[in-house]
Amino acid sequence: MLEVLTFATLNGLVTGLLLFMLASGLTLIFSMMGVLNFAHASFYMLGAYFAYSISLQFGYWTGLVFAPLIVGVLGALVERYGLRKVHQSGHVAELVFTFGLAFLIEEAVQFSWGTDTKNYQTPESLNFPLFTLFGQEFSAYRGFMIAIAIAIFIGLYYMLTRSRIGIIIQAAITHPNTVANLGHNVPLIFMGVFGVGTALAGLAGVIAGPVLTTFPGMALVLGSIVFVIVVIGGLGSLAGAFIASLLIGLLQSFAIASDLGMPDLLNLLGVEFARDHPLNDLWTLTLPQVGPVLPFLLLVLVLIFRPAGLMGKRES
Amino acid sequence: MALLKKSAVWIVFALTMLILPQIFDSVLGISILNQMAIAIVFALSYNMLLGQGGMLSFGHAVYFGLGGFLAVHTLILIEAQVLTFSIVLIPLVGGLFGLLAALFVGSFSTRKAGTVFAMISLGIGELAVASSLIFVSFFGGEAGISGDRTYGPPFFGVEFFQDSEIYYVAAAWVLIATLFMYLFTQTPAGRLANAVRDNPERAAFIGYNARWVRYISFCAAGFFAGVAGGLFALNYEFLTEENLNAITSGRVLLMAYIGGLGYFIGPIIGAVALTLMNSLLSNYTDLWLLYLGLLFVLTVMFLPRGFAGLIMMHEVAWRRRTLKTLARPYLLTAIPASLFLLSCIGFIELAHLEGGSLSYLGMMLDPERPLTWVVLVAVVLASFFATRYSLPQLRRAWDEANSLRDEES
Amino acid sequence: QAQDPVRIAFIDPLSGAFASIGSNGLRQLEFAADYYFNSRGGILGGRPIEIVALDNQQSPTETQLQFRRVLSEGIDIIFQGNSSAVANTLNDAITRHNRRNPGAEVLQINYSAVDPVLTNDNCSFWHFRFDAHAIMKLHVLTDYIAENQDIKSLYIIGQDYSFGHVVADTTTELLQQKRPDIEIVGSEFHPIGQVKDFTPYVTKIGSSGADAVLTGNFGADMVSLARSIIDSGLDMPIYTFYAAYDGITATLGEDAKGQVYLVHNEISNPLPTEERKEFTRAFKQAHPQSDVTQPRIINALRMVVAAMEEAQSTDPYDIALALEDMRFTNFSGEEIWMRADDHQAFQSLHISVHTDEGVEFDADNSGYGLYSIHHVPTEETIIETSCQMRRPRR
Amino acid sequence: MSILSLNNVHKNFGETAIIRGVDLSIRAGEKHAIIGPNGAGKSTLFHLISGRHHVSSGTITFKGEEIQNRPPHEINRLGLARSFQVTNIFPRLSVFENIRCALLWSQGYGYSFWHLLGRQTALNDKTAEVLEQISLQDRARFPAGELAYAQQRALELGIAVASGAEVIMLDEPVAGMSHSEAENAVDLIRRITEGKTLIMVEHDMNIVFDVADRISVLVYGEVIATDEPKKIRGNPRVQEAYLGEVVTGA
Amino acid sequence: MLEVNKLHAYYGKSHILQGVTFHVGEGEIVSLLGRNGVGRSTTIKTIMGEVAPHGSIRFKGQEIAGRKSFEIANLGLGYVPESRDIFPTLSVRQNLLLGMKSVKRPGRWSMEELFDMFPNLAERADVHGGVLSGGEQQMLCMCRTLMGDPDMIMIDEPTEGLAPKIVSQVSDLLREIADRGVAILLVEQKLTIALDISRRAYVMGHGKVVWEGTPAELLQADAVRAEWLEV
Ligand SMILES: Nc1ncnc2c1ncn2[C@@H]1O[C@H](COP(=O)(O)OP(=O)(O)OP(=O)(O)O)[C@@H](O)[C@H]1O
Ligand SMILES: Nc1ncnc2c1ncn2[C@@H]1O[C@H](COP(=O)(O)OP(=O)(O)OP(=O)(O)O)[C@@H](O)[C@H]1O
Ligand SMILES: [Mg+2]
Ligand SMILES: [Mg+2]
Repeated sequence: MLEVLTFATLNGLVTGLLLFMLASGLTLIFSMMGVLNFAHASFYMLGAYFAYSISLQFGYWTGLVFAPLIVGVLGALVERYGLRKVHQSGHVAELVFTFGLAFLIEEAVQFSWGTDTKNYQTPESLNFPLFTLFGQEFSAYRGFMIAIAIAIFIGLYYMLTRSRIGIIIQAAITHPNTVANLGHNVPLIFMGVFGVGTALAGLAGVIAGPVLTTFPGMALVLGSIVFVIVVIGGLGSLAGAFIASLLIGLLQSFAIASDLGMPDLLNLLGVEFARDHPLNDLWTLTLPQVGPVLPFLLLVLVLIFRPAGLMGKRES
Repeated sequence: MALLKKSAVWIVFALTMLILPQIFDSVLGISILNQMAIAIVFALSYNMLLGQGGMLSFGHAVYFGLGGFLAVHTLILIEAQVLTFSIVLIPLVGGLFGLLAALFVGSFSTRKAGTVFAMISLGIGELAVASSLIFVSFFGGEAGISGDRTYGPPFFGVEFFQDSEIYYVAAAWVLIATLFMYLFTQTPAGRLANAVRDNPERAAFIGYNARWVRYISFCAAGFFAGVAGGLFALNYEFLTEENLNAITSGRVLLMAYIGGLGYFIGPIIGAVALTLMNSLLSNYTDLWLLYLGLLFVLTVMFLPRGFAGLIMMHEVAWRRRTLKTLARPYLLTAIPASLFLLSCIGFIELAHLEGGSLSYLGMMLDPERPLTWVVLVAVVLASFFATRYSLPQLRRAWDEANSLRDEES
Repeated sequence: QAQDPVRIAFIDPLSGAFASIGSNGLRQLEFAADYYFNSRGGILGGRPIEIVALDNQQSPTETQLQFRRVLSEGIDIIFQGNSSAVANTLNDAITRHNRRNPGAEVLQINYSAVDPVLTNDNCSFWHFRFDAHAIMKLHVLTDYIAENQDIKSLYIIGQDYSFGHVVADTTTELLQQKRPDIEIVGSEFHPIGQVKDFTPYVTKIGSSGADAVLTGNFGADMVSLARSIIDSGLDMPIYTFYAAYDGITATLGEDAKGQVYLVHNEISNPLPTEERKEFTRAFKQAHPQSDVTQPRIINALRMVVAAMEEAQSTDPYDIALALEDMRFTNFSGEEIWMRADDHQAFQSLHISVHTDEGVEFDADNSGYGLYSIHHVPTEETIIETSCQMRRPRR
Repeated sequence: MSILSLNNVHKNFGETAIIRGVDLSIRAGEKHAIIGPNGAGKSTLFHLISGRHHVSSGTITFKGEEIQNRPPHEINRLGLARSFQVTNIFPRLSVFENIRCALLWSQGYGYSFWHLLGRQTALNDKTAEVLEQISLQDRARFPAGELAYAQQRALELGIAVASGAEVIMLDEPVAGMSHSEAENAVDLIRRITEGKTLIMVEHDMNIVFDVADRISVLVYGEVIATDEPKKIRGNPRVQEAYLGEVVTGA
Repeated sequence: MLEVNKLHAYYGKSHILQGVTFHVGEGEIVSLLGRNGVGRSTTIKTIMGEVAPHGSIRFKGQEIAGRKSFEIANLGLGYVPESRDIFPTLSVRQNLLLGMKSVKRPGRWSMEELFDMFPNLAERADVHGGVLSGGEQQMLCMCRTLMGDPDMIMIDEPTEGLAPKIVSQVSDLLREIADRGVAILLVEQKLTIALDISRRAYVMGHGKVVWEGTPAELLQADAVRAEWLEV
C-alpha cells in the first residue's frame, strides 16, 4: 500500500511538474495577452526537435540552452508578423490563426525531420538512478526535471509580481492605445511575452523530449491538456496553473495506480451483471482506463461550479 | 412579385444543386457533392453558434456524431425490421438526437459565453470521444458501427443502391435545413442571439435572459448538426469515433471561419471550398496538409472576414459598376503573385523530393543540379518583388473604384 | 508498344501522423512492382503494373472518399493495411458495393490489418489477408512464453481498443491452457495515443512483480512504454507485435538490447535466401533511409499477380478464385498458403529479438535490428475459423 | 402613490459600505432626479434597483412586489427600464435592430423562433416610430457601433424607453453632449417619458432643475434630502455637499 | 512647445481634419473650442499618433507626425482621453503606476501628492479601476497622465460627468498644472471654465481652425460665438 502511495505521489508530481513547464508559458500568453494559443504544444514539439538536432552535433546541454532560444525567437517572429496582424480581428481570429499554425508546425516538422520517432536521449551525465525505492529506480533526469520546473515557477512568479510588466500587459490587452499613450511600447512587450512564452514551451520540449519520446504527434497528445490546466487553475493565475498541474498529475497517476473501477463498486453494492448485458462496457470500466480523460471531466465540473477556475479572478 | 424576388436566390440555389450532379456525374463527383452537402449543413449549424451567437465551440462534432450514430442505429433497426420507415427521414432522426444531446449539454454550458463556454465544449468533446471508445457496444469502438440504407421501404421506387440517389435526398435536406436556418436568423430568437453575442448584459435590461437566448441557439445548432450527421450516416452508412472527435470539430470551425462568419453564406462557401481542397489537393501532393495549414494562416491574416468577406468587399464597386476597372490591376498583380506561389510550391516540393526528379508544370526539375535551385530561387525572389511592386497600383485602382461613390452622393 | 497498365490502388496514410508507415509501405509496393515485374517486361504478356497511391490519413472517412475515387478511376484492386478500423470499414463498404453492383466488383488486399474478425465473423469473398491475424500470432507468442520456465508471472498492457482487448483476452485464455501456473499479475488498458508519460503504468508493472510484459502497442505508445520500462531499470522481457522500424528501433537502441521481442510473419536476420538479400540490398540502394519492413506487401503483390497470370484475367472475381488455395513460395523460401475458407494466408511465424548481434540488415540505419530466434512452421500456425463465406454466384 | 420604494437599502462591496441605508419612495408619474457628488453611489443605486447588483440588506418594492436580488430581466419585464452611464448598446446590430430587440419582450414575442420579424408590421412600425423620436431614422441601417458618440447616447436612450416601461431610469443621459444636443435630448426625454415615471441621475443642474418634479440628494451612500427643486437649491447641506459655488452663477 | 501645421486626418473615407493649424507655447493653457463633432478630439488623437496624420506636427522642435504613440508620449506629451479608459481589472494604485514612464526617475508629481489632492482616490486606492464611479474615473485618468511627468498635456473634456463642486476642483488643478510649467491643450465643452482658465483659445469649425484669440476677445466676438459655438 505504502509502495503504491509513494509511487503514485512521486509519479504524479513528476507528470504534474512537466505539465506545469508547458502550462507556465501558456498561462503567460493566455492570461496576459488573452491569446488562446493553440500552437503552444507545437512550440513545445519544436523545442524537442531542435534540441534533438543540436544534441546530435553538440550534445544535450547545448541543446538545452539554444533550442528554447530558437523557439523563442520563432515565437517572437510569429507574433510580430502574424499574430499582431490578426489581433485586430479579435480573439476568434487569433485562435483560428494559432490553430492553423499548429497544423503548419506539425506539417513542417514532418517535412523537415520526417515522421519517424526520433532517437533523442537523456544526457549521459544524468543517466544514473538518483535513488532506488522498493526496487525501482528514480532517475536523476527526473530529479532534474523537477528542479527546472520549480525554478521556472519561482522565476515567473517573481517576474509577474515584482515587475510592472504584468500590469502593463494586462492593461494593454483591453486598452492598447491608452497604454501606448502612457509611453509604453506595447507591441514590443507583446512580442517579448509571446517569445518568452514560446521559449518556455520550447524548454519544456527540450526536457520532456527524451522522456516522452520525440515524434510528430507529441504536440497533439499535450495540446488540449495544457488548456485544461490553465483554465482549471484560473486564467491569469500562475499559482493556479501550478496547483492545477500538480492536481492533474496526481489525479492521473492515482487513477492509474488505483485499479479500482465499476466492478469494485458493483461488488460493494452486491450487484452483478452478465457479460452480455448491454451496458457491459460501463460495468467493467476501471479508473486506469479513464485516467487520461479525468482532467476533462474535472474541467467541465470546475467550469460549471466555479467558472473562474480554482484561483482565477476573472472569467474570460 | 416581391415574393418571387425574395425566393429567387433560393430557386437558383435549388437549381444549382439539381444541375451539378448532371455535370459531375462520376462516382467521385457525386461523392464530393455529397460531402459538400453534409459539410454545408454542418458548417451552417456551427455558424449559428459562433457567427450568430458568439459561442466558440470546440466540440460541435459531438452533436454531428451523436446524431449520426443514432441514425446508423436506426438504419440497423430498419434492417432488422424493428422499424419501418423511409430512410429519407433518417436525417430527421439524426437531428432529433443532436437536439436531445444539445438540450442536455446546453443546460449547463450556455450559462456563460466566452472562454468558459469554449472550454466546456472542449471538455465535453473529449469526454464524448473517450466514451465512444469505451462504450463499444453502442459506438463500435474505433471501427465504429455500420448500417445499410437499402433495407427501408423504397421511396417512390428508389432503393438507394447508389450514392447518386442519396445525393438528391441530401440536396433536399440541404435546401430545407438552409432555409430553416436562414429563417431562424429572421426570428426574434435569432436576432436576440446576435444581441446577446454583442452585449449579453444589456440584453438582460431589455427583458431577456442571455442564457435562454444562448440555449435556444445552441439547441437549434445541435439539431442541425445532427441532421448533418444523419446525412453522413445515409451517405457512408457507417460512423466512427472520428466523426465526433476534435478534428471534426476543428474542421467545421475552420470551414465556418474561412468562409466568413459574418455572412449567412460564408459557411456555405467555406464548406464547398474546404471539401474541394480536401478531396482534390491530396491527390497531387503528400504535402497538401502543409499547404492547407498555410492557407488557413494566410486567410486569417489577410482575409479576416473570410472568403465571403472578400466577395462582399466588391459590393460597392459592383453597385457603382466600376468593377471592370479593377480587372486590369487585378491581372497585373495576379500574374507575379501566382508565379510567386507556383515557384514557392515548386521549391517546397523539390526540397521534399526523395530521389528522382520532379515533374512540375510540364517541366522536369532535377534536384541534383545546382542550376535548378538557382533558377527557382531567382524566380521566387523576382516574382515576390514584382508582386510587391504591383500592389500600389492595385490599391490605387481599388480606392478609385470605391471612392467614386463619394463624389456622386 | 505500350500496353494498358494493370492498375492497383494503394490506400493508406501518406500524410499526417501515421504517414511514415504508409509511405514506407508504398515504397515497398512500388519497388516490388518494378523489381519483379515492370523491369522484367510486365505481366499478362507485357502489361506494366501501375500503383495508384491514395492517401487516407488513416481515417475511415477519408478511406471512403478514396474508395469512391478508386471506383471513379475504374480500378478494382485495393491494397490496404494500416489500422483494423480502416480495414473493417473498407471491408463493409466493398462488400456492400459489390453486392449492389454485380459485375463491377472490387477486391481488398489486406496486407497488415490483424483484427481476427476480418477472416472470421466478418469474412468476405472479396477480402484476402496476407498477414497472420492477432490470435494466430498470440498462439505463437504464448507458446514461446510457456516454454520459458523463468516466467512465472506476466503483465499485459495495451491500448484500449479492439486489438488491445483481443491481445489481453486471448493471452489470458491461452496461457491458462498452456501454463496455468503463470499468473497474469496485471491486465491494463490505456487510451490510445493519450498517455503522456508511461511511468505510472511502469511503476505499477514494477510493483506487480511481473517477470515479463506483453503488449500490443504500436507507434509512439510502443516506444514510450518500452523506454519507460527500461528507464525505470526494470530488466524484464517485453513481448510485442510492433516494436521495430520507423524510428522505433533507433530509439530503443542499446538500452533495449535483448529485452524486446517481436512476433511476426517474416523472418529477419539472418536472411534465409540470396533472393531476399538481393532484394533488400536493391531496395536499400534505391531508398537509403527506408527498410524492407513489410515483406508481406511484396508477397501479396506477387501472389495477386500469380493469380492474374493463372486466370489470365484482371477481373477481381477470377483473381479471387485463383488466389483461393494458392500455394506460393516467397523470396524467403517460405511457402504461403491462402486458405479458401476464410481467405487467410498462412506461413511460418517467427519471434525475433531487438539486438545488434548478428544483424546484417539493420533497421533505421541504427546498427540495431531484429534477429529471429524462434520459428514456427506453417502447419502449426493454422487455426480454425468461424467464417461462413458467402460466395457470389456467377 | 409610490410605485417604487427603497427601504433601508444597504450595499457593501467587500468591506466598504457604498449604500448606507437608503429610503426612497418614487411616486407614480413623477420626474425624480437623483444628484450627488461623484462616487456617492447614484449609479450603484440604479444597479441595485435594476437587478445588476444584489443588495446587502433592505428591500426594494416595485408595484407592490419585492424585487431586490431578482435577475435583471425579470425586473425589466415588470416594467422598469434603464439606460447606462457608460454607453451600453449592441454594437454590431443595426440601429434599427437595437431598437427592435428592445421592443420584443414588451410586444409579447418572448423567445419566439416561429415569428418572422420581417412580417411583424406592428412591431416594425413601432420601431420606426421610436427611431423617429430619437432622430436616428436616417441611420437605421447603420451598425450601432459606428455611430458618433452623441448618436450612441441617443440610441442608449431609445433602447431604454422603447419598451414603454412605466418606470424609466436614466443614468446621466446627456453627459458628453453639447449644449444644443443636450437641449434636444431633454426635449426628447420629456416627450418620451410623458405620463411615465422617470428617475434620472444628472450632473447638469440646469437640466435637473428644469426637468425634475422632485430631487433626492445622495451623499456618501445616504439620502440627505428629498424635496422640490426650489427647496433643494436653498438647502445649505446640499449646497455644501454638492453644489459648491459654481452653480450659484448658473 | 507644440506647433501644428496644416494637419489633415481621415476616418476611412471621411475627411475629418482639413488643415488644422495652431500652436501652444511653453506653460500655456490653450483651449480648443467648437461644436460637437467638429474634430477636436480627432485633432488630439492625431497629434498623439492614434489617427494617421497628414501634415506637420512639431513638439519641442521635433517633427512627431508619423511617430508611434509611445514615442510621442516618451517625448513628454501627455494625453487624457475623452473615453477615460481606466484599466478595469487593475487597482487604482496600479493604474497610477502604469502612468509612470520609469519607476526610478521622480517627476513633478508623486502619488502621495495626487492622493492628497483627490482624497476620493486615496480612499479607493486598492479597488479595481472598473468599479470606480464615473467621476472618480475621470480624476484617476488625469492623475495617471500626470504620473508620467509630461511637459505638456492634452485633456479632452475633463469635467464631463463631474459634480459641480469637483468641476471647480478640476479647474484649480489645471491651473496648478500650468503653474508647474506644464503646457495644457484643453478641449472643453463648458465655455465658462475654458475661458476662465485659458490664456488663448482656438475655435474649430468644419475641420479647420476658424478663429483664434484671447478669452476676452471671444467674449466680445458675439458673431463668432453665434456661428461656431452656440446653436
Ligand atoms: N463593484 C464595486 N466594488 C467596489 N467598489 C465599488 C463597486 N462599484 C462601485 N464601487 C464604488 O462605489 C462608489 C459609488 O459608485 P457609483 O458609480 O455608484 O457613483 P456615482 O454616484 O454614480 O458617481 P458618478 O456621478 O461619478 O458616476 C464609488 O466610490 C465606486 O468606486
Ligand atoms: N472612429 C471613427 N470612425 C468614423 N468617424 C468618426 C470616428 N470617430 C469620430 N468620427 C467622426 O469624426 C467627427 C469628429 O469627431 P471628434 O470626436 O473629433 O469630434 P469632437 O469635436 O471631439 O466632438 P465631441 O464633442 O463629440 O467629442 C465626427 O463627425 C465623428 O462622427
Ligand atoms: Mg455614476
Ligand atoms: Mg470629443
